[in-house]
Amino acid sequence: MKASVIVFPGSNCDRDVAVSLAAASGTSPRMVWHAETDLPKSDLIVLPGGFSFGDYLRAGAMGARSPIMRAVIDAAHAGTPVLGICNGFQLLTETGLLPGALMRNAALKFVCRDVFLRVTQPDSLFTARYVQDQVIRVPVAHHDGNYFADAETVARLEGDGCVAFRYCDGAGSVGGAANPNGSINDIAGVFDPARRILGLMPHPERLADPALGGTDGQPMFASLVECLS
Amino acid sequence: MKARIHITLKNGVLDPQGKAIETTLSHLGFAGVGDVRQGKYIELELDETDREKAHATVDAMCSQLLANTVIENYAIEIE
Amino acid sequence: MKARIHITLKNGVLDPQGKAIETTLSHLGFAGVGDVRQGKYIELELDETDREKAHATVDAMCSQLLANTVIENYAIEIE
Amino acid sequence: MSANDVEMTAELIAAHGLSDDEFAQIVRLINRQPNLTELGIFSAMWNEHCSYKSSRVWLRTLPTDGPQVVCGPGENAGIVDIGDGQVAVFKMESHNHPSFIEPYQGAATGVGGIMRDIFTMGARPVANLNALRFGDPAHPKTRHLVSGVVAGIGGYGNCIGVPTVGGEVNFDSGYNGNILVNAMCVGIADADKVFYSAASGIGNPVVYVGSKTGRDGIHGASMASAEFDDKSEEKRPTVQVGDPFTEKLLLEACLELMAGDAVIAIQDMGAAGLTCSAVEMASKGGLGLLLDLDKVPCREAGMSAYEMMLSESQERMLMVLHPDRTEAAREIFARWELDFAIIGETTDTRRFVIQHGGEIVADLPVDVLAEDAPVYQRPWTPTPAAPAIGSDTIAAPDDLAAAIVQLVGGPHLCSRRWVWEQYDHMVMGDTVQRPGGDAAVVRVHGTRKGLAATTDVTPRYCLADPKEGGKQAIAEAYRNLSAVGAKPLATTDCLNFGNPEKPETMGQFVGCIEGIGEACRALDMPIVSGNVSLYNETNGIAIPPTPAIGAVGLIDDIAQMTTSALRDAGDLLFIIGETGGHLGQSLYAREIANVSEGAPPPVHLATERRHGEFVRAQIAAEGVNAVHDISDGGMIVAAIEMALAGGIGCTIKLDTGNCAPHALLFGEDQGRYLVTVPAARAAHLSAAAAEAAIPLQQLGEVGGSDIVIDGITAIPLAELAAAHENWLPELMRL
Ligand SMILES: Nc1ncnc2c1ncn2[C@@H]1O[C@H](COP(=O)(O)OP(=O)(O)O)[C@@H](O)[C@H]1O
Ligand SMILES: [Mg+2]
Repeated sequence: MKASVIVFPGSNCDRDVAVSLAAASGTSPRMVWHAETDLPKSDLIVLPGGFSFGDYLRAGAMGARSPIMRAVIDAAHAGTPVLGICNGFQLLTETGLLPGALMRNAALKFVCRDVFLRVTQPDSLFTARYVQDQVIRVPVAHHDGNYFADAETVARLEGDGCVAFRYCDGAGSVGGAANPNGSINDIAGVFDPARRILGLMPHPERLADPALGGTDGQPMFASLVECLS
Repeated sequence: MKARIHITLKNGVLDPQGKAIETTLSHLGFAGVGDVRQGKYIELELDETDREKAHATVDAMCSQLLANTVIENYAIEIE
Repeated sequence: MKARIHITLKNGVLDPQGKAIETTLSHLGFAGVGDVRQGKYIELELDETDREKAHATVDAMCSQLLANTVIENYAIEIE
Repeated sequence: MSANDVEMTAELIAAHGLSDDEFAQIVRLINRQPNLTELGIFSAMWNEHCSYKSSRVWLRTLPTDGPQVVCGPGENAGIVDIGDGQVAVFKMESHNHPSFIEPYQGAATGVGGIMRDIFTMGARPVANLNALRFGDPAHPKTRHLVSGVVAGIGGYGNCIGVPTVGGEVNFDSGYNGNILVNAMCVGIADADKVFYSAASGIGNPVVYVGSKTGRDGIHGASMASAEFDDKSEEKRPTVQVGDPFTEKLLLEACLELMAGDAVIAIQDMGAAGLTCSAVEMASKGGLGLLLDLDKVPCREAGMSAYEMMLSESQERMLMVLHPDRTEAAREIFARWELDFAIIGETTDTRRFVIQHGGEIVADLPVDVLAEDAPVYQRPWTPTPAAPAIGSDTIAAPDDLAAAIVQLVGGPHLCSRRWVWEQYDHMVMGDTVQRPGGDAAVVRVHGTRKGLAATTDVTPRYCLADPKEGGKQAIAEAYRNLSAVGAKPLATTDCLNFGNPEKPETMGQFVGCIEGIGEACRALDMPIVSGNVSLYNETNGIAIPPTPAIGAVGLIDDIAQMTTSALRDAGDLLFIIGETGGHLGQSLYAREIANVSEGAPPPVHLATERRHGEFVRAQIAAEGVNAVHDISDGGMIVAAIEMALAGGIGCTIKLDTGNCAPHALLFGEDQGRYLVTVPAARAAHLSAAAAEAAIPLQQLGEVGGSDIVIDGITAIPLAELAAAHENWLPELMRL
């Protein structure tokens, strides 16, 4: 699997996700600087976490207008899978590749902790190694992860099976205090209709190594390697 | 010319910051406060002397960058 | 009554957001843009019919909560 | 007469924080009256913050050497060897006054400043810590300050992408008017890629990089050394606003540049910005410097030389480069969209010459600025010895269970989760021990090694007995590192005190330094960097003496790291060390029994060392399941913290032969640890302890969902968890 990780000024989980991709696939991904206009041929494009352009103005707003994003959008439209984690999810909504927007957390504070997710859609190249309604533990670390979309869009996402993960507690019960940011319908990650683009706020790359205290994020990288190699 | 831009959340979009401000104001003892909405206010200088052109330029800036039109409206004043 | 509040950084205070917006606008091809400053814009409704009183109340809200008067100025309009 | 040639009035001199004697000294040394810019430069260089004029004679007494030390105090940060051609670079620094005036930006720029100290030396920052002291939780300002400081630390560290993994938080009315915000950063570099600040060569370009210069924080360094009065909040000096995004670019650009061979010397612009950094580079290199201020990138029009020399705009660096590498360097900074300007050159004159608008606006001897700063042997009176009070004079609680819940669910011992969940403590993918334990541990990227870091000090001990308090701070840091299995390497300090011109305060300072020095020697933890913050005083009331200690240790293989979480039901719980039931200055005495007199627990350094070595040996032998040191709140609090971390209870049997239960439970005797081992391992542990002559006693057993004190009380873990977790969120609720 040849993956390309897009690096923006202010990205800070680019190395972290590259480590997870390399561990899963055996090959280091290419790191592509935001100012490039050409994207090398890639089986997977990853938009990493961090604070592209400081998250100034709005999280992901300025990165979404970086030169490389034209190529990313074109590749996505042509069917190249795209994974956006945290700031990457924000970038995906800012470019319109995914619907909705990520607003300030309802509690207004940055939140960094492990959350539980219920896998709502295991039928995708990202989630094939999970099973329906599996409960996994993955960390979040964000200030603007409060997913919002209008009622019609949410209904469409739900109806088309485009909700990938929902926040839940350790026992799998969705919502309430388990939702760390106020996201509508407790949504933690969404797909495009073809399920070839995934944006999610939690960081699977942060729990994909036993030394870090868990490996529930690892199957996402394993799924990608399996589907894309 | 100077442009002033107001960026506000669309109706129907929940506003966590506005809501938090409202709660805090009531804790601070300010009664009868409602509908608090927080938006952005941007000022900038433009090398342009034609009002119409300036307006069109700023409009393009707003739709391309400054506002997220999925959730936000914007209003422009040119001075 | 409705109050509109503009909160802006004091002169001389660094505005990293404004600076970053300015750079990005120029990358997007908008030439001749300068002095970009980002502030906040807050709207709220008050249960109050007296303009003077409304103004005084909002002023108190600003100094106590809404504005960080160490680095920000604020301006109030009552409608 | 230009604006620079103003008359040196008494007011002007005083406004620059210089005494009449100091001014007279300046005139004598330069043989004339200084002009305004020169006065500003002197005020910056001779100020307490830069010159350490009150503390220097005492700092010299601290141990700074050891086989592990690559670079001790005097550079931007200290450096220790961590093997395999790698070094750890670390330092702690205060940002107290700015954080009181504008908590978010003050704390944020504190974090930005300490990270620059680390990457200036060529190290990539890998961990941030912060030691915070706030006033009484009920004080009207406290909540605002807590929320602003924590948000500011997170706002900066999260954005730049360095994990904030540890620290401490205290509440005490002694900090009502002067909060303390001490930030520590740890970085990692290759031993052969370390950079220093001494300029060398003649005619080499002096290069300015980073953000533009504005009128920020002019007189910040002087403010940091001035006492507060009620008016200082109204004066509202120009506050520096942090720009973490620019710092991230600066970090990446500097490390990219440093991978090559362009850099001769580099120094970040911190307190007193351009002045301090330029003078230090010249002085350390034994050179002169010529600066042309017309070349300095400015954010505002019409800035005077005075303003440029004293501006504390953030995210800036000064470098001396090899002339033939300058263009390549310029390209790197251009790619990162940072300002890059050649603003001067090195000279052989040993003079600091500033040009502005074609005129020479300052011309001063470098050595006078850097080396002839006054050094004071401030008078001091030793702190009267606190009388040791017997535990029998401190009453038992009416309700033991209630007292325990009150302590664990109160401001001093409650969970700090509300704080560290606002910090990204996992970014960089190497945090192998998260906040909440004894020390945080980050893996050295790409290796099996781990760096452990902690910050510690118990100000109430220092207040009662500065020397024992100073020793205890080092001893606790030593224990925290040992408890995770790390070999303590070295120490950084941030010495926060009141007005040193008062002999009592100076006496506290001297006492603490003596204790710190003695402990560092005994425990092989030399001081490699640090910072002094004096004049933490409002309306004549000083903070409690607070010498915050930051320490770093090394774990050879993170597979051997331990945590404090109780693990398996049936594991046996042991206590290492002698329990004498010392209640003087304990949290129990203060919070429950309302007794604030008494001597703090004595620290036996040789014992600390033996116990620490024993604990580390047991961890290395992979025989123990959990370890926690005993500190604030005593043994019962340590046991509860272990139980809460593991989500499993335990039963404790007290041996009340010669001590009352409350003294056994809450006593704060030093040199102690709790450890758990599988039952099958117990005999081995006992034998090892006997052989090493280490006091070891079986205390109880792991299991159940309560904390049971056999025959006395049982408290459900759930109740303790609620009390422990809820206090801070309740305080901070909107
Ligand atoms: N300001 C802070 N930032 C990050 N972590 C903190 C902070 N304050 C406390 N912690 C963490 O909470 C835990 C408990 O702190 P503390 O009670 O000071 O520990 P100890 O008594 O073992 O020194 C530690 O892991 C510490 O790193
Ligand atoms: Mg500690």
